[in-house]
Amino acid sequence: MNNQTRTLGRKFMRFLRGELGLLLILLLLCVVFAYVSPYFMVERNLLNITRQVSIVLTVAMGMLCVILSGEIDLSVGSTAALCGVAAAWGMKTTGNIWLGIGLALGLGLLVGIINGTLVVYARIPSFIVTLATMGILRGVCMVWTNGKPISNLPESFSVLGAGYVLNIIPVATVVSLLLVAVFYVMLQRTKHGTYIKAIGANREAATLSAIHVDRYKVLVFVAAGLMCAIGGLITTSKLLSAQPTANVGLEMDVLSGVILGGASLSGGIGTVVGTLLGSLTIGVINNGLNLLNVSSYYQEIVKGIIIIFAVVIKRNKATQ
Amino acid sequence: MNNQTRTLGRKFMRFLRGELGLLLILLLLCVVFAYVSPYFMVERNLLNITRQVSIVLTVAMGMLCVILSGEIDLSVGSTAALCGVAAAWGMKTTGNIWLGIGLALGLGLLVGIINGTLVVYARIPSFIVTLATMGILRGVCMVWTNGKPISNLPESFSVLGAGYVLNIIPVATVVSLLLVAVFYVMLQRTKHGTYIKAIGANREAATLSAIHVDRYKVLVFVAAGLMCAIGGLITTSKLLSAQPTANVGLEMDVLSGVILGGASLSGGIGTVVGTLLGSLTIGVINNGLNLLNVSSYYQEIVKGIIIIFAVVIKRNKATQ
Amino acid sequence: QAQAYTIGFAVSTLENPFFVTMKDAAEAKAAELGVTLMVLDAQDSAETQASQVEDLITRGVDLMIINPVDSDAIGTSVIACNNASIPVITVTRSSNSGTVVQHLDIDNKEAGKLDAEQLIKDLGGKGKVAILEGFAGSSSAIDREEGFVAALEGSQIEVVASLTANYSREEGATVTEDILQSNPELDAIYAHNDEMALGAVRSVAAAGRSAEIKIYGIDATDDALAAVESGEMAATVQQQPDVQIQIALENAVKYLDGETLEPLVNIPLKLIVKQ
Amino acid sequence: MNEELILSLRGIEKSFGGVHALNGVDFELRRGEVHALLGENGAGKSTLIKILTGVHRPDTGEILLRGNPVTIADPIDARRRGIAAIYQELSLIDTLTVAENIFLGNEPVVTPLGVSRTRQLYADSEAFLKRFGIAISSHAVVGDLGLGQKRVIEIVKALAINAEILLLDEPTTGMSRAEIDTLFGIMASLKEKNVTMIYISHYLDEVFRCCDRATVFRDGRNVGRFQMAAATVPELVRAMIGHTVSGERYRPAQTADGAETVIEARWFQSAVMRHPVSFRVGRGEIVGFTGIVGAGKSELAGSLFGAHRKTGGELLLHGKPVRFRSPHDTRAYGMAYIPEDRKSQGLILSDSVEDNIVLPHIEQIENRLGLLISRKKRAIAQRMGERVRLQPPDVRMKAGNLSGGNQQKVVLGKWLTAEPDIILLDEPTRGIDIGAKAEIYRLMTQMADAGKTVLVFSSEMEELLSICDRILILCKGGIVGEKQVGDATVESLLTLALGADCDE
Ligand SMILES: Nc1ncnc2c1ncn2[C@@H]1O[C@H](COP(=O)(O)OP(=O)(O)OP(=O)(O)O)[C@@H](O)[C@H]1O
Ligand SMILES: Nc1ncnc2c1ncn2[C@@H]1O[C@H](COP(=O)(O)OP(=O)(O)OP(=O)(O)O)[C@@H](O)[C@H]1O
Ligand SMILES: [Mg+2]
Ligand SMILES: [Mg+2]
Repeated sequence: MNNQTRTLGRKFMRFLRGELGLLLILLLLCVVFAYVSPYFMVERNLLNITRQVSIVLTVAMGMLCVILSGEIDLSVGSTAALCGVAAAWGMKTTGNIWLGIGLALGLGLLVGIINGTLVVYARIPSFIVTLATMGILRGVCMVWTNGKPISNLPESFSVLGAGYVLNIIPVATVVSLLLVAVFYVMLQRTKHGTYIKAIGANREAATLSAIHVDRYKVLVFVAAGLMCAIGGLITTSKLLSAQPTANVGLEMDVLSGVILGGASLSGGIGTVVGTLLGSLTIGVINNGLNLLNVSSYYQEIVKGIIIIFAVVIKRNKATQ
Repeated sequence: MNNQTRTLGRKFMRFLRGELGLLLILLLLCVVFAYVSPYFMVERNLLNITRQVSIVLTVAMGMLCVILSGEIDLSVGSTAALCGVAAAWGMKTTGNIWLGIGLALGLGLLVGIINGTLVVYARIPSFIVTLATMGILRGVCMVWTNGKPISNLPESFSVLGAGYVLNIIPVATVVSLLLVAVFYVMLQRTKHGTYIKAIGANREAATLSAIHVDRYKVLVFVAAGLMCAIGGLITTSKLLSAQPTANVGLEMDVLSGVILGGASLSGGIGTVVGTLLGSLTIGVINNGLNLLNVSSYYQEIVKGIIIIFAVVIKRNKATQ
Repeated sequence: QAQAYTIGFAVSTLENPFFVTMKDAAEAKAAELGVTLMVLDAQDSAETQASQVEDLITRGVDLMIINPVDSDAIGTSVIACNNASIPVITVTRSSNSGTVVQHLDIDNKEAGKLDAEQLIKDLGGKGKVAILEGFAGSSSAIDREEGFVAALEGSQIEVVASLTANYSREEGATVTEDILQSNPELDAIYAHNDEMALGAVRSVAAAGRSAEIKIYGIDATDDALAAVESGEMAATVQQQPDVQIQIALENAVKYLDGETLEPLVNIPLKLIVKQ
Repeated sequence: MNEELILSLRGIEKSFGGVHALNGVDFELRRGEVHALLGENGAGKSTLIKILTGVHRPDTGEILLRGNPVTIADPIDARRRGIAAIYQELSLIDTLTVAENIFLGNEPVVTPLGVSRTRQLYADSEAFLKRFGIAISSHAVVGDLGLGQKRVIEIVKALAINAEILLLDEPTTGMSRAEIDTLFGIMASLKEKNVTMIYISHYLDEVFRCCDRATVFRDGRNVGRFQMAAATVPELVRAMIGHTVSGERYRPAQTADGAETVIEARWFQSAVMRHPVSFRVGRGEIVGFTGIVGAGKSELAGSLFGAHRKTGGELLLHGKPVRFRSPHDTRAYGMAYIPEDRKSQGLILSDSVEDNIVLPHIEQIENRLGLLISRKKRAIAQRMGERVRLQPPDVRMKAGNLSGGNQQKVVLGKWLTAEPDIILLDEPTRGIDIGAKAEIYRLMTQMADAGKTVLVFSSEMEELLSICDRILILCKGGIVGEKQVGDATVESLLTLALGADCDE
């Protein structure tokens, strides 16, 4: 009995230490923004934010797997752009939306396999592999499109990035939250998630525990590649145009969300809920500052300060 | 006797495994470029390359310390820009070059202390701290200059970035190599270097070995801040104008050099000579591809492929 | 003897369709003139551009066409060319020091002014406009802002929001979403380039406010021309990057053949609205 | 016992670079026996285990499993063949919970997509833990546990696999008699189920209690096989190290009456300690602290050294109150601390032995300009290597490549070099062989004789009885008793350590 309650209490404490702290920060930010801007706490705007973060959130799910396994993927922005270009090219060439989508997903898969293989079998640090593929894939985008956007895509493709479910909830929001749910189950509730975390926390011990370390390492890059493909599709659909220069710097936005969500760059630590909250927090800050029309010079300053405060407050909440 | 030779042999092997591999790659690249371009293997061009990498190299020395201690500094680009702006402002306001330089160094020091303090005493992951300060400092640059470059600096200030020693060796080259020498001695030959590496390799063991972990963590950020100040001074002097948008993306260039030089993002591993060779390798690739008139779209692709090959060859050299 | 010429072209960025068009035209023209062209992309970094000019000097080009990232920062590089006796032609942005044999100017302030005038006309001199800014601190963004804002003086047009979207279509779309949220009443959006304007077009359409909000851009890229034609955008300003570089290359060859050049050529700007 | 050979090895050789870890080993294992593997530190015992689990591949030689030649590709393959191991170094994941660790790579109930039945997982894990009588929650994160508790988890993890052949590499280090008895009980029941076991230990009494046969290794080859029923201790020791070691006390017990008090705790408590403690230790004394696994020995040791924030009471050195904000502050007092976990707390595994040894007192190898002299470093490290009998005696080797016992010797050497005035040792002889242990006890007594103060924290009560002057007993974080060695026996210490009355 007593044991039971202690366990529950401890569980709650652990939750507090991680996600609840961030949740409080997020709510606090929302309250502040709602106070200073009448346009913030509007259903429509809140849904808007979820659509704005949908790309980062989707890619962040893949990145979280990579980070949990102790690696990093800098190529996510280029991969997303390339997949977007491939989708647009496929749609324009074949006239079939689904072929375009399939091509994008296939390419994402391929990029993941290449990254993973170079990391695992050629034993090159993932930072270097993905730095190289980041450049290579961006170059391929540029060569493929000759540096110019591919436009005039079929209007019906815009559903993914710009459409609504029930006339109010953005499709992109629904898609990204579904993916979050899938990754939540995969990472917190299946052995695969446990294995990925184990590999990142202590690779040697994971090997000794009869885990297929190499296979899982490739797998996380494949997950990242696929999520990039979906992210690229959302971007392309939103603009109804594939930009070869799309998603430049996406890796930093995604990493920020993941790390703000409590993940550790050295692997083994991080949660889906944390990543969700981290990405939302950054989205809310961006949106709120834009609504307040804070000049771009000051936005960066204010954003930096908010992030530092958020982490400090979260930490202190945790140790209370 | 036999023992002596074996020792020497083993020493050589160890050297091979690390730096010589990269040195061979660098030489190989030079031979290839010299073969395909008559303009490459010219004294003047080679010295030029050393000047081109001098900024990255200088900042890389600071970054190496940070990486060795197990942290990361994403704010180097913004810090360098801010210090450049500060120097230009100081020179224009006081008319005295040295006051400008002093101001830049002072600011670099201050940024280092702030970053270090937030990491150590507020216990925020360095990725987040420096991501935040990256934005904050860039914003400060913009606000300070109102987004416009500060130009018309005293002509004599251009010696640092554009001048020559003995009419042929760039001053920036000399300065950066002197700094490399200083860091070489500091990191390989003094207790400070040993401590920094120990902290990065195993923080707990270092703490229990009665090393002042916190103090050294702040110190590495201070070193990074100071090197950024010098990097910013070289940039400003080279252009004889301080750009608030200068050195965007410098963190990636610097990290690439450091990691290609064999350092590990998780800390404890990395050498000054490796970083020197890594930075030079990237500089040589950039220069060679420019001389060969490789189109910029293909440059990224070729660069990525060369980097992957370089690491694979280096690894195989090492295991032979 | 034209075959013997090697001309360097240091372009500020190829991540922007405007300069991509310029590069494509340059390559076509160079082939036509029979000169060897070396194009180097500085990716919007003044520092990189300085290094690339060094490389072009090393390469021993006969003449250099520079599209500076920054007018001040390019000065030392132009002086270096002068010292190496390599003639320099600048396009789009000038150099504030050193000597160039010709400058082909695009007046970005003028471009902003043209959009502003059209906007005043379209709105009848009264209304609310939001601005999407280019890269913070880039000279084109600063000039396009200045020209636009100056031309609004005296009208009853109010700038209700001014935020950066970094010349990117994606960010243009995202920032516009936020602007639409905080401005239930908005009559126009002025973007420092067409990419951001096209992003705004998507967000405005998604919000179902296409009828009330007019969108203005600069550059006249292919997508923007189509958007103006279809009525999604109200106007864009043609700066004719292709014409500009064609003239630059022709003049380069003329100069190398011994002719003297006019120090300044103004490329005419053209406001594009629906026919 | 039947005579069927379940496993036999023929001519196994394995070398790492220049080091011959195994040099033509022949080894036979009969179904259902418990077979001891004995030998000095670095003899090659762990290497053999790792070959059997596919971590290393032999250079030459043959492995016959149930009569068929096999190659064991990796730990996954080994597990498929029914081989499981408790490794000498922990193979636990600090960031996962106890239950997740126990069933890592061996999830009992999963749906086809790999979704775990979490409740079942935790229930199963509780059941396993209960068998050990250890009060660890299945939900606890392993990184928060003490080393001894981790060892228990490691054992449970291997037992959960249901292997046919179980390899136990020094499973009892850091455990008190109470946990060891439980382990032996479980081993006996496994033996009834005809599970075959290889048991590695440096404690011969354990070997006599639980093993049927023993094979002795020396320099990577087997030098003798014994039936335990017929073997004697001196016989085994001679086979292992070539000479015998005496087992009696290392110095006469001293009383500290009248000696100057060097270290004194008054209701001292830190952030990680569950109760305040008070005690005093005088100059020239060796005082032991003992208790069962999780009793709080390591918490106390670390706290005294300033590794945890002080929350109450006072710590006095030489009669003056001190406050350590970090271990760095202990330098001024000539204090040294040998942590229990050599891998995560004691060593930088990627560095060489010599770098590790000089780290805490690197000033000794500086010249006047503050530059480090590698010649001096080598000299110091080599001298220390000889004192602790490092094997192989090459101080340029990477610490991570040494055998477990030798790593422990490096940790000891690291601090003994500093000639500290006050030394705290936490489980100092973990994994150290009989020969070297005697040498280390001699070093400790020498220090005490020279007027230094020695505090030993150990779950091994026999060890404390043979070197200490006085023993304090910890239970659930508090000091529950004190004994002069003269009046203490293992049983009396254990009674106090387990004491039901230590709950307040
Ligand atoms: N990865 C490795 N690289 C180099 N040498 C190694 C490696 N692993 C083991 N060795 C060497 O092999 C020899 C045997 O080591 P092993 O760990 O098998 O000894 P052990 O008998 O288990 O000793 P202990 O009782 O100390 O645990 C040692 O000399 C050790 O230094
Ligand atoms: N009731 C409890 N409350 C809080 N923490 C506990 C409790 N019981 C055990 N622990 C944890 O158990 C660990 C064991 O402490 P410590 O390592 O000091 O024990 P020890 O006596 O050295 O045992 P060993 O090293 O053999 O595990 C500590 O990390 C402590 O946090
Ligand atoms: Mg061993
Ligand atoms: Mg302990």
